[in-house]
Amino acid sequence: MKKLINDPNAVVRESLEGMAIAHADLINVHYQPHFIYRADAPISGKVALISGGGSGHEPLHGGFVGLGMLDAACPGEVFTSPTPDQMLEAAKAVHGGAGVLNIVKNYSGDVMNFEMAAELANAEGIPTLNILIDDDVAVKDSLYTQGRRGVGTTVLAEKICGAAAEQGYSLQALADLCRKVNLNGRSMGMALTSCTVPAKGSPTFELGDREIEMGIGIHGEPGRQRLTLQSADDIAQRLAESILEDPPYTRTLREWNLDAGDWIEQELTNPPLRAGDSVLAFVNSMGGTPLSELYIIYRQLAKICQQHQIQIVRQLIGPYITSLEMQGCSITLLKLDEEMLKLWDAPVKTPAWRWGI
Amino acid sequence: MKKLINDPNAVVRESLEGMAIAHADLINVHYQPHFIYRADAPISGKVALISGGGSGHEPLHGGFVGLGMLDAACPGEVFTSPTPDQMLEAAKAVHGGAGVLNIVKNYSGDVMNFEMAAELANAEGIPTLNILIDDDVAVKDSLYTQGRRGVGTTVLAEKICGAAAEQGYSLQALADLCRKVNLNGRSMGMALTSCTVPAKGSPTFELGDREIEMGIGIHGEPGRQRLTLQSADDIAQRLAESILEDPPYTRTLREWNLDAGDWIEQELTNPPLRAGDSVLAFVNSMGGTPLSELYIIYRQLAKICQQHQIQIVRQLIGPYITSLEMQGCSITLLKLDEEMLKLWDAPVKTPAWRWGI
Amino acid sequence: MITKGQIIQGLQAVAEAIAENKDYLTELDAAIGDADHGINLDRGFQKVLEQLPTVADRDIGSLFKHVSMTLISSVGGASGPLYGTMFLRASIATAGKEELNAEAMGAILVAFVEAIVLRGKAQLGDKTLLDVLIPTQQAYQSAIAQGSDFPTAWQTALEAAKTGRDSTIPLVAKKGRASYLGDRACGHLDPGAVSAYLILKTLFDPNL
Amino acid sequence: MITKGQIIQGLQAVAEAIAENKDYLTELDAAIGDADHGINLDRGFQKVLEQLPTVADRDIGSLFKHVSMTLISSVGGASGPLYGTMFLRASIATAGKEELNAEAMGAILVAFVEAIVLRGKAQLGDKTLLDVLIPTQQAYQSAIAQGSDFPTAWQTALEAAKTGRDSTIPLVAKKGRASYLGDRACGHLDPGAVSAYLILKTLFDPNL
Ligand SMILES: Nc1ncnc2c1ncn2[C@@H]1O[C@H](COP(=O)(O)OP(=O)(O)O)[C@@H](O)[C@H]1O
Ligand SMILES: Nc1ncnc2c1ncn2[C@@H]1O[C@H](COP(=O)(O)OP(=O)(O)O)[C@@H](O)[C@H]1O
Ligand SMILES: [Mg+2]
Ligand SMILES: [Mg+2]
Ligand SMILES: [Mg+2]
Ligand SMILES: [Mg+2]
Repeated sequence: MKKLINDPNAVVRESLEGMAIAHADLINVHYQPHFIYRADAPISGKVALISGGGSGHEPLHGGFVGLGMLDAACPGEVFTSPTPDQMLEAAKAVHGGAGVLNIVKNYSGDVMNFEMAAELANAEGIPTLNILIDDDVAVKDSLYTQGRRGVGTTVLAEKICGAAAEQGYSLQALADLCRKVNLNGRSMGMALTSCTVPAKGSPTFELGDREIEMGIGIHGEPGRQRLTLQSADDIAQRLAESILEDPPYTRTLREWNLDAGDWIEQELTNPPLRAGDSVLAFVNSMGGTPLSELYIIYRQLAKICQQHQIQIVRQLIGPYITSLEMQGCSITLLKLDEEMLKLWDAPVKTPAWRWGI
Repeated sequence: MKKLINDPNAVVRESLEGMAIAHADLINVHYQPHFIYRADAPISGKVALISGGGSGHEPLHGGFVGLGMLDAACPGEVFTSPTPDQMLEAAKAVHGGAGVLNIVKNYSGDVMNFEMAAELANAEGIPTLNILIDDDVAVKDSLYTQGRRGVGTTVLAEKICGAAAEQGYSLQALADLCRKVNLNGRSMGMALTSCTVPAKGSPTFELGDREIEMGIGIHGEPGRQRLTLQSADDIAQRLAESILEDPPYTRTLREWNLDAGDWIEQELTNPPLRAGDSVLAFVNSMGGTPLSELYIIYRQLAKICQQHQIQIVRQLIGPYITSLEMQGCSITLLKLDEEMLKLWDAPVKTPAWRWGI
Repeated sequence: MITKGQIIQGLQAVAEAIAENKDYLTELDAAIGDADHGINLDRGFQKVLEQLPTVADRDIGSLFKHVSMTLISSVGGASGPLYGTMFLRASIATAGKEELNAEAMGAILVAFVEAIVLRGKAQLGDKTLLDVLIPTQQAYQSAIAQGSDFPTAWQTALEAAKTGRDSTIPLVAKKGRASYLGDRACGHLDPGAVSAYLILKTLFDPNL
Repeated sequence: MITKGQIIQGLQAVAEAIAENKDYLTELDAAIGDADHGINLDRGFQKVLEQLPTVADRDIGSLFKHVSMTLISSVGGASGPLYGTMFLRASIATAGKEELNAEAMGAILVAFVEAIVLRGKAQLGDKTLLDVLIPTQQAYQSAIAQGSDFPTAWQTALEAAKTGRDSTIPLVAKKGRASYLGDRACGHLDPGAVSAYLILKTLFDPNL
């Protein structure tokens, strides 16, 4: 294993220390439990937006803490969900009196830890809701699996909901918006190479010189299918068509109900993409794939969207939700309405993302 | 070779096509000869800032075309300097009547091609100056080598001079500023892995499982020295101390003289860094190294700067000047004065870099 | 009868066993998950080991509560809330106890199963640690019902646990990360099932 | 005497020879440079080959001018301006000529050397293509001065070119990318020297 690290078990901590020194104007870092929070938190009267998950996906989530995005991010060990005490302490640090929304990627570990955290926070009098992101079309059914994983749409939800929180959305309105973003976002990813978890020291899986994994998540895990290497155009086409041709997706999700003080189950359905829709197209690097290759993918994606009469009105291209140094990419298409579009364009100022200010 | 590409020989072209579609609001792309230029060019009365070099360093230079940075970028083949006709045509497209400044990285190919381009442009009545960036302290002498290579300081010079051009600097003033940035910037880089030029199809060099290259450039070439793998802290220390302890560096550089209509040679010296100096600290990924590792490097860099009583007043951390998918990093320290600091903070809006607007 | 002292020794032995099997559990997770199960559990049980002296004078319920809190706040991933909730529920079942008789042991096994159903929404056959816990609980219960003494019943239960562990090999996973692999998960042991068997066997060893 | 027809055949042969040696030249550049020398030259000489029919009726000076412009605008890197300038200077030395006699050949070799000194600021021993060009020019000049006929002088010159090429092996590079390697460049042929020998040998073949 060759990495720019010191102790494989201190990677998360030392990386946080680096962030804290580099971005002292924007963020603070709390250690044990670990969380990153806005330097100006708590902001009185604003709903606090929190997210988190395993480390190794940088800049997600810590790089997105700041004005117009997250109030706090809770990093677990590499590819390991954070623990409930992190989310609870983060909530206490950033709660400005208007409640807390947790954006949670749908992985069993994340869901369980964030559910425990929400139970604890609500019990301590901090009104807390969790919204799940489950946008990965590689997972076809929800009955015989953990349900779709949360991937690229998470980034977009953090940006859009972050802007809404900044503009004064109530807790319930913010949760509704976040759910809407999730129901309109779809992603699909692939890997050219595996990646190496520092504490393990060797690649998670082995791929031959002419093999690729289609339908991967973001934890260096193998995908749904192993294929022989294809051209960028063919890969873009496979990814894009999995998304464009994805039928309505129905599943049952748990959300906390503030009145009932308990979890309720809701059946929710993603509407399919249709000709005439306006989308945000997001081409993401898994970490080790250079920007130039993402543009080759984007080029083909734009063609395919045009063929399907899907209009790309905004784009995001780069490494935003990664799996360490893995080579590969994912595509996310988020169907936009006026509300989401306006919030997307709103100013943001975080360590990894800044515009309009 | 596993890459997200179609034809290894069409990588540059197809990547440009993707950029053109993605960023039609900011840039246009001209093909044959290839150059990327601001959608609102030429801007009357503004000095046009042009840069270029081999491809494979993305986002440099094409990702930096736009308000507050470059007017045009000329991409060569992967790791191959562009040809003079590219720079000449780009100059014609963006010249707003106030002259053209070319920012040139000091590689023999880049220097020769940009010198030919400047001769041609001046002959066609476009007042054109070239400023060289030669900031790589890995190269010790200039007498027995091509002189120091142009690396990380290039990014900073493009940002700072781009802001100055936007604010109305004259051609000569802009050239003077760019020379000042170069004389105050120092860089040093290292590689954990090699990278693969698409047209070649196999890695440029082979590194053992516990070997690293110190003192590399940005073209996937081997470095000055091969060492056994070290901790991030030791690597950061080696890189930082090469910069901090670099003595005054004197060499002769050629610049075009508008009055003489010919090249003149100038002896120039980089002042060393001293206790009390304020710097911009730039930790750059060579492409395949994840952000989390850059922060571990930054953490140690900040400590070392503090020990040397060097104050970091601005930072830049991420993949800005890369070597395809190479893993590794470089450190650049740029000594800032008030002028550079103000220009650094000015608004920028390009495909890869945006703030303040 | 298992005494509090045996439980403390059992917890130490679990921490050792997990440390010894850290790489093995992680490799199992690499095959159908994300290569961290051994690392996760080791982080948690080392913390447990470290803090054991500070709680050694408490009753078994308090001990389990402490183990639960330590696991919940240090393991993370799926296994943190799962093992954490298992010990939390077991701590309620053993509140105030200084030793475990056959009945208390039965209550612990029921608590373990309930914890995973509640927290993980898993069922038998989903290729999770539940495929160890349910057969263990059932075998134990029927052995006791048939009049076995505690050591014999526990021996029977552990055999069922081992069979349960191995039963995960051919299964398609329906919960956790392995569920994303579909058929590709078949032919592999579930890492959680392996750690569950290891923990049961090591923690409640009447011969300690 | 080399006729215009032979030069055209020579240019075709150069394009073929570079194509054949593309990977070899690139591998040489991988060792002490950036792994593109063969790719660069091949891109340029394929362009030259493609456009040859459109300029086949011109004089040698115009032919060389065209080759120069094509190389300059399609090769890039260091070799683009270097070979481009070599042919540009050679085109001035051969303006209007339909064939090359011994004297014209001498002028071309001088032009080649001057081009590299001017454009590349290189000297003999810097481990560049100049280490081929200078010995070639000198050997040719003294052979002619000593009364050799053109084919014999050219044969002598080519032997010097080959020796010049191989002389780059032990050298530390002082120009180009290889100069950054310091001692590590020793023991490797300079890719530019190899391509220069190949081009000289192939382009001016009196036996064509
Ligand atoms: N929803 C669930 N219900 C029951 N067990 C689960 C569930 N999800 C995961 N598991 C168990 O957790 C184990 C994986 O744990 P671990 O690797 O530590 O967590 P993660 O999957 O978050 O990386 C699986 O082998 C499985 O036995
Ligand atoms: N300044 C120079 N003067 C003379 N020859 C040079 C100079 N710089 C480079 N060369 C020659 O160019 C060759 C490399 O060409 P090439 O690989 O095509 O360009 P690049 O180095 O830009 O990748 C070297 O082997 C050397 O012979
Ligand atoms: Mg995990
Ligand atoms: Mg090159
Ligand atoms: Mg795991
Ligand atoms: Mg080269």
